Amino acid sequence: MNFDFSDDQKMLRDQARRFLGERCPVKAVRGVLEGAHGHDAALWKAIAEMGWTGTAIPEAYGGLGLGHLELCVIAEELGRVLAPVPFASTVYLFAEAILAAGSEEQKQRLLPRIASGERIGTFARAERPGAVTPKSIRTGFKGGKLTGTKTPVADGMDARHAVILARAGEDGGERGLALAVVDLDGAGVKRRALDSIDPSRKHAEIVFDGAAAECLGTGGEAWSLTSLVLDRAAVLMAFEQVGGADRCLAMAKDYALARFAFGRQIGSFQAIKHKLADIYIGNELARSNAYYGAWALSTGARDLALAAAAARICATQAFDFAAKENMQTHGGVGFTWEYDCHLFYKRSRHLALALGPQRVWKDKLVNELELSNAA
Amino acid sequence: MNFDFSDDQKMLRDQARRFLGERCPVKAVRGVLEGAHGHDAALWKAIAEMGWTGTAIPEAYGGLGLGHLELCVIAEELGRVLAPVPFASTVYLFAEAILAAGSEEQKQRLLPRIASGERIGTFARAERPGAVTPKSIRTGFKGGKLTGTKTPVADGMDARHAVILARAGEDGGERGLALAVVDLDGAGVKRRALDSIDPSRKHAEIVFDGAAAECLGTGGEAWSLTSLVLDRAAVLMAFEQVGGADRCLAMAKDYALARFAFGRQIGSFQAIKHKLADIYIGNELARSNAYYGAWALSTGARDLALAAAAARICATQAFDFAAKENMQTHGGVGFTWEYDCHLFYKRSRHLALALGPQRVWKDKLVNELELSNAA
Amino acid sequence: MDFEDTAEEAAFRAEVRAWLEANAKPRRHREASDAMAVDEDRGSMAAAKAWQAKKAQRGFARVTWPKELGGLAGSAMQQVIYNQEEGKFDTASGAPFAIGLGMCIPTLMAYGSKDSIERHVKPALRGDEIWCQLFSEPAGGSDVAGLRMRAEKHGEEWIVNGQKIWTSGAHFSDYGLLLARTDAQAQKHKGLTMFYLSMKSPGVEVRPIRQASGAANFNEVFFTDVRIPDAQRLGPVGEGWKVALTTLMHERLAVGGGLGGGLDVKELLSLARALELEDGPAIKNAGVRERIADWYVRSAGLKYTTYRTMTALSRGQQPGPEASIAKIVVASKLQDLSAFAMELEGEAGALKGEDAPMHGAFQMGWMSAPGLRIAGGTDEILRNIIAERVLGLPPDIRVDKELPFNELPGAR
Amino acid sequence: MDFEDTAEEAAFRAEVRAWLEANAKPRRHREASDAMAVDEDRGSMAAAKAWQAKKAQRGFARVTWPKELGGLAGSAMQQVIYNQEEGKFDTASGAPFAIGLGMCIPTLMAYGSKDSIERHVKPALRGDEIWCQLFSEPAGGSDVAGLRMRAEKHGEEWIVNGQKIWTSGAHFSDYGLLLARTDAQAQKHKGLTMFYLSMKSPGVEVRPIRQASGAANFNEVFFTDVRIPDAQRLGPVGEGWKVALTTLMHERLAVGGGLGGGLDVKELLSLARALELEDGPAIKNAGVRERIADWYVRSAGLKYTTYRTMTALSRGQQPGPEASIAKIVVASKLQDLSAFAMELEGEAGALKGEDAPMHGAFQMGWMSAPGLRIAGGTDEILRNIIAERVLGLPPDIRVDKELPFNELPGAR
Repeated sequence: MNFDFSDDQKMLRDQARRFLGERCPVKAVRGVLEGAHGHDAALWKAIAEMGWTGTAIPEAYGGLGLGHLELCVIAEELGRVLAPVPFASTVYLFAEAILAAGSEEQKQRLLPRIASGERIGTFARAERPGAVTPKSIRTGFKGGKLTGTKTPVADGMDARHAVILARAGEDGGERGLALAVVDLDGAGVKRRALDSIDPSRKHAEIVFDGAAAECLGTGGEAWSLTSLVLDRAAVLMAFEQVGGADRCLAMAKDYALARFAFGRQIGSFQAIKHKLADIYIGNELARSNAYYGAWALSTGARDLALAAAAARICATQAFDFAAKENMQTHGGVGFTWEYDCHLFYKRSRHLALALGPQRVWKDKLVNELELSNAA
Repeated sequence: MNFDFSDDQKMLRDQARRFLGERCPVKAVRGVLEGAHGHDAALWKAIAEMGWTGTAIPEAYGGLGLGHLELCVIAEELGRVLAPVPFASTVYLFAEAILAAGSEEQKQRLLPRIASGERIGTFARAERPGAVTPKSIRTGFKGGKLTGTKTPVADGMDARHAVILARAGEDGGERGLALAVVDLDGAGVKRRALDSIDPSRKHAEIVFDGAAAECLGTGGEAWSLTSLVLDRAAVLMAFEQVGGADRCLAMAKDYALARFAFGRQIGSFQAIKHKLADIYIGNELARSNAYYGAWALSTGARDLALAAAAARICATQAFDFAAKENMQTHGGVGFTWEYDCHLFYKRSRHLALALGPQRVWKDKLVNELELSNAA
Repeated sequence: MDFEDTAEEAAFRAEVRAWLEANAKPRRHREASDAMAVDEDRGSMAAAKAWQAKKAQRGFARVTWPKELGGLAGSAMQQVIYNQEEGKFDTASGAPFAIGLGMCIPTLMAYGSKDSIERHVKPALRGDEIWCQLFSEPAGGSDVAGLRMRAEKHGEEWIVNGQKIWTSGAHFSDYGLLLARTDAQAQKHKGLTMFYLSMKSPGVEVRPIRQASGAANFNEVFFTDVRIPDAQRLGPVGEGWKVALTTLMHERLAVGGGLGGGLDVKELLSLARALELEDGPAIKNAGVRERIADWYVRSAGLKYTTYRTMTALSRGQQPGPEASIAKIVVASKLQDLSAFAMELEGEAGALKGEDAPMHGAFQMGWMSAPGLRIAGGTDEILRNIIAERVLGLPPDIRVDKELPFNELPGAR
Repeated sequence: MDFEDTAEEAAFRAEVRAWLEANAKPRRHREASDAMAVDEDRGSMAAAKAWQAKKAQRGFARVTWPKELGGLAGSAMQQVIYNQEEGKFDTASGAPFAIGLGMCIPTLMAYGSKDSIERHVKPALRGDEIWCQLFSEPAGGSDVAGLRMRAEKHGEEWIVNGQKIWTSGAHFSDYGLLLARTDAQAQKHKGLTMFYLSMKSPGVEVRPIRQASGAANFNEVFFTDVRIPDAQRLGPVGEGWKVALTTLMHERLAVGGGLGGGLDVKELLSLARALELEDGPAIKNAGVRERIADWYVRSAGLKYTTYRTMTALSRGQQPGPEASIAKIVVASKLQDLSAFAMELEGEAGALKGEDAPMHGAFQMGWMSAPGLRIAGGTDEILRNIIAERVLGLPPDIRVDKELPFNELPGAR
């Protein structure tokens, strides 16, 4: 039984924690939260110089060629400090999509610039409120041209490249879909910044009016390919959520020890003690599910979809609960702009909504259970 | 604003509480729980002598001709003491069904014997595990003869009369259904006692093999009639649940004051204080919804279905929570046969499952919301 | 059981209604998307003061107050009836005056000199003078009596230094009700004294607090050598806690409702009708329906609980403790229901304001819910209150009652 | 990351497996409907003792114990491996010996005389002698140290009077580990002393306790002038609490799993597949699917938490505190999942045993869940333990530490 990260991976985690402790203090997050920029460019540059953007990209394409376990370790630390950078959009989604479906030429052309941090990428699915389903996709991809609107697109203002889920064929369902790679600086692309609940991670509306784009992967597989990319991203994002939830518990605990009311540390009241115990329980369950997701991701196990859904659901629930009860534990000051609680509260919801809501993942999880038990 | 019971109704409540305090101690409940009989015959007789079985039955049919508000008041007290009698089956369901759909002759013949307590009645819908739907009804009612099996039937061993939801026509759905009144002592009826989670309220399997039965109401309306009867019964049963939940809170509170641990009353620990506060909150919400249900029932208001569903759902949730957390508050002894906590725990589940599970009522509630908002 | 007025109530309601029709416009139907707006100031302060003056002139500003103080010597139920009827009209908000008239002035009435009452009650009732309440401090939130603001007697004056926090309306208030520590050697609850002062006094500085939501509904108030005449002391020196309990008791008398900005099941229903999920309209999804039902029964339960409370008032009884459950239920429901709605909205749920569905109503609700769970008593404090005052369970073990305040841990 | 054994572990596993294949039959597939059965004694006591003797002979009865005491001086991981492998075979249950070998004998090893260790360890290991633990009392449940059983010294003997409760296996035990109060004037935790005694001693009376479920897995044990030689005292007089902490520490070392009789999501899935709801198969209902997913992630989370704990063991580290969360999660899940399943079953959910769907498995689970939430530490005590031992939050305010025991409220 060896269900834990290796010593090397733990060293990487400690290194990442030290590095981010210095380079990504809360004021960096506030800088982006209150500023006009979509991310902290200096931090992004530093992260790229560490090679993190290329962690799981093969050396042949300019990456470090490490595995996804190393990426999980980094993700947890990025989540712990709420790093205001387009890491998820670029690394978990765009790069993974190119790796999974790109032609050799596309990989050669795109991945090195991602690995180096020179370029930011994203993945655009949604077009309107509600569920993203094969039928809901209206953006057209015909004759190498994209036409339609994607909204909201995470990091849409900062990204240079995007993978677009679009409709290529006449079929109104799954089989009519295709994935297109588009240069967002190209002609026929208009972007508009949108207000986000977590302004440290911004969104955009992107309007395509005959923008030139290239096909990614073979048509007809676009939906299952998207689903695969989301599974892989879900595991990585679960580690960000676990990192954030962990930090919330630490904040709540520190405050409960330092704050006095009625002549006692508030951490001596069972209402607070049991609340924090419940946060701890949720975090432990989330961490364990995330570990299994990491194993499935790194080994390409057959039950990746099940593991990813479990990691996603459990981590979302844990971070949601930890973030809101951390705020509650702090009382009045926890609701002020000055204290950091709200940064985690906002990020927890941002991550809960990225990659699609719990409902979708729960349905997917049960689908997988039905298949596995059908055997 | 006059959203409370009248002084007369409150007098009736106090009288009922005193009466049941004397005539229905816990050992009466245990007597039925551990015995072979389906109910406490002496208590049933006494209750009938008080006229309660005929509370809402018009004087013309041998009842007291009081309203349903009076019946609600009595129901709450019966629930408070877990009265081991077939009151719900006989009064909320059988009598209400006859009142709602019976012919003048049927009312003349059946209701006086119900009002006097001489006869016990019940209402049988279920035939197998899962949902009771128009399609799920297989029991046939052709040429005045019933053929098929109903299980489980509450108070099925003790009842003399039953209203049976059966299939009369060829139509496999709602329109093929009919309600039949059958004498369970007649030929072609076999009954078998079943084991119940709450043996103080027993169930039976009833097999009909060409048993003679008469039609209740006009064919085709059987399903909506059943639905109406269930709405009315749900309000009354909600009061039983509120009474039971109230009693659980009182038990938990008394124990929390009397029991010492770590040199303190356990009621001084926030874990217990907040648990009991949550029970109180649930009970208050349930009581208020039940009151509105009572108003709708007694006035035949258009939103009876909505009011009944809300009363049913909220009272079920309150009694479930109060019963299980009362047990938890008592700790080890709460889980012994000797202490009374388990009697309430079992009854809470019995009532939660009678009249159909929460899921069905929630769906019905939202249907009503859709209709009312559609306006 | 019915929802009808008694004859007297009906008569009063007619009176109120006639007056409102003569003096205000009926409220236009409010969109779900504006649901949060009810919390906010409808119209400017000038409009608010003008409307308040009108109400005061007719005696409707505080129905229950004695006639000589500008009220109608009416019943609590009559006050409720007035509020119900005013709610149907498009009037300026009475919010700026709520704390002064609801808490500060009743305290002044109970402990103030005849002169101070004559001087202050009517201007406050007319809205000419606005009052705020200065109790909470950084060191004393849930534990109000833990406050540290020092007041020292110099001749006929007190000199006050320290900081207050969470003061609503301090920036537009003329007077403040101030609880300060006059003896740090005395036991925690015995060293406090109550005063009132002009917010224009030299040394008083008001700074808005920016909330997590971005809004600023509260203030910090800093006191530097602020001088208060001893004549503005309410109650004996050292008895401030007893006076404060009167104030706080008045706070709890308010009948619930309107909490949470009215964002509730109705709005969730409209959203669920509008959105398409994987398997069709959200409103047809069994999971969505169960959640709607769960929240509906809680909202309905609270609504009918309020009816029960009003019935008690209508029968001249004290409102029961039912009212105390409202905020606990509403705040968590608002938080959970909003988060759920955001998930129905999908990725668009991560947007806010006009970029989000329904003008960001649910995002606003989700962002304000944590404040609602804390302000005016945290969930935890309210559960303690229910357990102790309603159920009669023992208080928490107190370690801070016997020691001198300045020897308490954390008070150093 | 992988789930493979190290070379050493693999070798040990092979050894264990070979021995089991030679000495037991592989376990047949167990139906969901038997899920609760795993809690119960598989086969008679005779069979249990025979199997225990076989294991003891081979050293597998307690892998981690020193060779001279009948163990293999193996690692905790090796014990886990043995348990995993034995679980795949249809052997008699080791349950009757668990408390003795898991708690009582380790305490004896730590505090007993050389003679007593030689006399008792091996017979217990072989299953010839069964031990029970006599700590809890009606007056001391969550608060074990609140016990009142009096032990008075007369010459070289102690005379014991009082009552114990919640004693598993007392009716088939040969010896008992007994915590009693030897000084009522001393402070609560300082007046206790630990003994062991023969359950056959005159004056010991065992009565089964009937549980709410109808089963009787526990006993009350009454002591009337029971005489215990001073030589059977473990540790100094008045130091019983310190000794008891050793015992309880061993209780918590057990790695989770198997809790709740194995009734879990798998069984709920089979039920949901089998049942028809209003809108088709239950498994297709969105509300049902959400619940299944919610419970699955908790079960999976616990399973992988156990893997993490085993990894720590495998690396020779102490198991982390993760294990402490298992019972809190499992007990409430069992209660909620069972109640939900009963509602899926409809009116038939109100039946039990063979009359209920799936042989009443969910009814049994629902009926046993409240016990699981209480036995071996209530949900509330376990949350305190996590808050204090894992998170390092302060203990509750204690009012019972300084006073003499007989002056404590409630101890009178």
